[in-house]
Amino acid sequence: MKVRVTVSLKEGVLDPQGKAIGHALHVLDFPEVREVRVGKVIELDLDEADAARAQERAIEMAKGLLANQVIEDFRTEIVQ
Amino acid sequence: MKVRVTVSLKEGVLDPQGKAIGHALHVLDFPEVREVRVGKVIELDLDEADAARAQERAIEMAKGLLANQVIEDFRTEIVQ
Amino acid sequence: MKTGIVVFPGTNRERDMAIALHGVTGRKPEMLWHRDTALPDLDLIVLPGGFSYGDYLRCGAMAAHSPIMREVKAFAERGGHILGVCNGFQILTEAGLLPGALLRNGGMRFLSQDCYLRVETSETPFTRHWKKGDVFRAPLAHGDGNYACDTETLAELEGEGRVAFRYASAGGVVDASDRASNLNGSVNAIAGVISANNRICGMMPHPEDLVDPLMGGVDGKPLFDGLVEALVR
Amino acid sequence: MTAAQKTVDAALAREFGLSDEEYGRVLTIMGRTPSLTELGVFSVMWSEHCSYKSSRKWLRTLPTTAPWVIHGPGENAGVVDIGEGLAAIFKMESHNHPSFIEPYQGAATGVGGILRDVFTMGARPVANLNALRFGSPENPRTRQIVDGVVRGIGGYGNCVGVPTVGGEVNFHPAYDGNPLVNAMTVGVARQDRIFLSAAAGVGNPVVYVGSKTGRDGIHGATMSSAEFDENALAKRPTVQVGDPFVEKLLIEACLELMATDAIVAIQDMGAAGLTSSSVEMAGKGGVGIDLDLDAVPQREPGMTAYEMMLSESQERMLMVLKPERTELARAVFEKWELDFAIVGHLTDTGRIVVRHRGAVEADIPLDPLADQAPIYDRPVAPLAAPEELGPIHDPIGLEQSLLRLIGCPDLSSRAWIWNQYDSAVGGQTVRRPGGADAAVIKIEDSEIGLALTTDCTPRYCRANPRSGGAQAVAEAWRNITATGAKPLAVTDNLNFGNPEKPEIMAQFVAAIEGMGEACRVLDFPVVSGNVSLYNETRNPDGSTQAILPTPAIGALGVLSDVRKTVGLALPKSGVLVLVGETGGHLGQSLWLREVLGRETGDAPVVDLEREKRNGDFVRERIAAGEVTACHDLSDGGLLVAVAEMVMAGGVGCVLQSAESGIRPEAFWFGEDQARYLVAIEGDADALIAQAKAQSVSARVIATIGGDGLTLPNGATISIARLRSANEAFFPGLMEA
Ligand SMILES: Nc1ncnc2c1ncn2[C@@H]1O[C@H](COP(=O)(O)OP(=O)(O)O)[C@@H](O)[C@H]1O
Ligand SMILES: [Mg+2]
Repeated sequence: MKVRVTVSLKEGVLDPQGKAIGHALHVLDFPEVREVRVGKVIELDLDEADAARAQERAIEMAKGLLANQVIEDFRTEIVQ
Repeated sequence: MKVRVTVSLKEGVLDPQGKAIGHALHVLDFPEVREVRVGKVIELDLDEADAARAQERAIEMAKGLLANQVIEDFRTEIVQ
Repeated sequence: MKTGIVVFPGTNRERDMAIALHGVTGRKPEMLWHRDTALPDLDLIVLPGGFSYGDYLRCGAMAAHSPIMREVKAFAERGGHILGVCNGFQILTEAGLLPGALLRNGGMRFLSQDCYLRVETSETPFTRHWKKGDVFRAPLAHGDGNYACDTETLAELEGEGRVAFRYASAGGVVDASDRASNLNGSVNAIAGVISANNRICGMMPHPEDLVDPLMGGVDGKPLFDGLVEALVR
Repeated sequence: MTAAQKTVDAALAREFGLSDEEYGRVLTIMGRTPSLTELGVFSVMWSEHCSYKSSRKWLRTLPTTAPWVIHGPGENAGVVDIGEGLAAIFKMESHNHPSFIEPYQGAATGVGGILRDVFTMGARPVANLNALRFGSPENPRTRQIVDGVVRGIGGYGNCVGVPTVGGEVNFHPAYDGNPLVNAMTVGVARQDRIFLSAAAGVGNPVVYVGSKTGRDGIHGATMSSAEFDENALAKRPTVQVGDPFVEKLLIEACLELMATDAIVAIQDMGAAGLTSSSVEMAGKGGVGIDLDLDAVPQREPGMTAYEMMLSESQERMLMVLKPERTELARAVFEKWELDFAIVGHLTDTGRIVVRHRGAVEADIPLDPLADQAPIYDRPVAPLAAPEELGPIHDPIGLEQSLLRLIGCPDLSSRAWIWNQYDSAVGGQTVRRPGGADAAVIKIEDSEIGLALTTDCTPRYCRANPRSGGAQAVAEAWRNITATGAKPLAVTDNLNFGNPEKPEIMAQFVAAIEGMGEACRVLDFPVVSGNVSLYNETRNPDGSTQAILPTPAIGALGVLSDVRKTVGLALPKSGVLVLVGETGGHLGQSLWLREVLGRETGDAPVVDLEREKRNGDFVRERIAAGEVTACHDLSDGGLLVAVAEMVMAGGVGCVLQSAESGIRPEAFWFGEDQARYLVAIEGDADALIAQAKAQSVSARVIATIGGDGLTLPNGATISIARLRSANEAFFPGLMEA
């Protein structure tokens, strides 16, 4: 089973990377860019046939390691 | 319009991050993890009401800046 | 004073730290391996700088889950003294031993240069050899040193006098919005913080790299001298 | 059609970069049509990169010995005696083409590769340097390349924890399509614990350690154009991705194992990975080698023998172990969480035999593979004479000239670059970038210091390759001398265009002659190096643009007491003495280029006897403790050097008027060689008398003090103004 964990900075936490990209896009002539937020996607290939169980485990992994809940939120989804 | 650009390493390209994370998850007692690949999500808030046009612009941004096409693939999707 | 330095895969400033500690204590620090599950008798544990686990995922995240960190936490609970520098600071925050997090530098580049630090309190074993308001020079070398925390935590740190060091100009002026002194964009120009019990200190710059005139100065030495004075049994 | 299904014939050999004549030789050696894997092995071993077929003849003319040289060229890196039973091990290598394709990974893996060349010999890497040439700052691609290359070098070096302490940077339109990234690593080992690559001991296990093998860089080793089916190419880029974290573990694990007696021979897997490492180890040891590819740790499923033999996956090493120590070695690598696999053993057949999935995929006799490798004596055209200097006039005066020069791309502050490199990690950096003419590091637990530099002035090399080659060596020698260190040896990185063109060969040959002569006179042998040819781009109109000839020199010197070293920062008081003769040579000078917009004239003359005399004098005075600061004169000449010392020290000085009989701009900005500025706080008259006694010319040029640089006409430029002129270029180019 493949599970995708998307980790993004909590709202309210300043995103230096997003800010820098936003700036660069303006310079490159994309004036329509209002805001940019950057996150991570972690694709897990799990040896687990049961989707519910796979997602549960992915949530445990996210809480345990993949996301720093002081600054980050995450969501998980089954890809396949 | 919000567009999400997901950037991931091309197949076959070494993903040092994914490798290290996979290893750490094993140590943390997630033996079911077979492979981990890490990518980026870039959420763009665009001042553009037309979805098709927004996506088109996001693709231009991805090609121009967000993705390094020598080693990365990307996909875009309208979020809202 | 008996000291131990934790070595994780990817740690790379353990030798610098060992030289600094050896210099002030006269004895070689113990090198502690990330997989160790027991600690020798120690007065101070240091988490040095480097790129534990390549700094992949988040700096310090994977190291914070190493077996030895269970022992380090128990040591902290027993009231032990811990210093985390650079990656060591990041690990302490990831392990929950210090509040906050270190984000990507504001300018999005790795920074390696001297900075100036203003000492914000002399009431800790780490800062007792300075006076409040003293300014000293320290090399910094990091890509993710941009200190961040939520507003309550910030109020708590400031209210309890737990900011140990702030980035400042050479003349001692702190201005968080000034990128020339607050190089990485840290909130309130925070460069180092202290735990509530005053026994755990984390900081981004490297005092251990400035303890010998030959290497450009001894600005970092008071930190180690102070620790020796406070911790020698 | 996939590679495995291709028929091996002369056409395929041509795609693989082998000429028909070379392919004919392969057929003779094999006595049959080679398999695809065998053809791959021949093509990489006989590539320019691995065989040095165009350059070998000329490289042999370089001096390589001295009493302090322990290992010269031929090993993974050069080894010199630095005293106290210690050796410095160093080499420089290029990653030019990969850095153009993917600047970050190209530069990063360049650093990774040169680090492995050094720690494979048993040395702990203690310093990195990098010599960079970029295209015109006006070219939009330049900015991206600078950004990626600098991030890549920092990203790798910072993570492995080796301080990046120096280097050099030039900009010129000739590098628009061919940036140069030359990386140098210096390591230190005990002389009795140096590891070589010659395999020995029939039956001994051949062990693979480090990262797994993927399909990285397979095309990179064999050919420059796309050959395989298009889809596969799109999905499998040839770019190698570096993993500095694994490299750091590999350094620690190798050094840990090297403290035991387990290793018989060891070699990193560099270009052409498993092929070149196994062929070279067995070939040097005069033994055969059997490889079992099924045992090779693989990152991707379904890899063929061809792919595994040619993969350039990073962070891998090959070792021959004593059989009874295999398990000890395995334990060390498992402790560091690295792959460890026995992939073969040594034989007495004199052949390399490669097995995969039950079939013999390659079976090649090693001696002919090495002995019959092509070597070419390529035609050499007569050298073109340098362009006439042309008329000289000074339209803007000293002050404006100085400000323009110190702000120009080639002289502006490099702080933007080195501030992204960790130069202090290790706690032994005595002079960080910008602190002295050469970086100085201390050897841990000893008083010994090493002085390290890289140098080359490509515009001189274009005007006059012979003088330019000599000048690069002389400047490196001078930079080391200016710290007080004794220059010991050099490594080189010869970057040139297409050697099949006689005019490029002419540059190459003349530059080597110049280098060789300088190395001989200065007693400064070449102990390692690298050649990078074919640095040319095709213009849309079909013509080609070659880079400027760039024989980059990396050099190392030693200080027996590192505390005696001096930097370039002016002290608070004293006088500044100019050592060496000033003739006012403006040909190919930066003043000419930046003020008159011309790159004309001949390169400055390099008088090697004079270099030696003046340099030895300066070094003796530093050793005697008479000198507080020292700076050599190079790009930009005298006034630029004075300004650099002023900026470094934050202390001004008052220049005396120049009674020299030469035009002021030539006196102040001429680029005559063999010159130094020394700051003297004590008795300058005594020093000048001493100089005279040794036939060295020396004169007081300025009085130190104040907060500005006062020109002979009385005008003062404040230090702040100098600094802002000097510091603007990089942030302006990169952060706008
Ligand atoms: N790519 C680089 N990386 C690190 N340091 C560099 C780099 N390029 C230049 N430097 C440093 O900048 C300083 C000035 O360089 P350069 O003008 O080439 O010196 P010199 O003329 O004395 O050879 C030196 O300390 C050099 O090591
Ligand atoms: Mg120079």
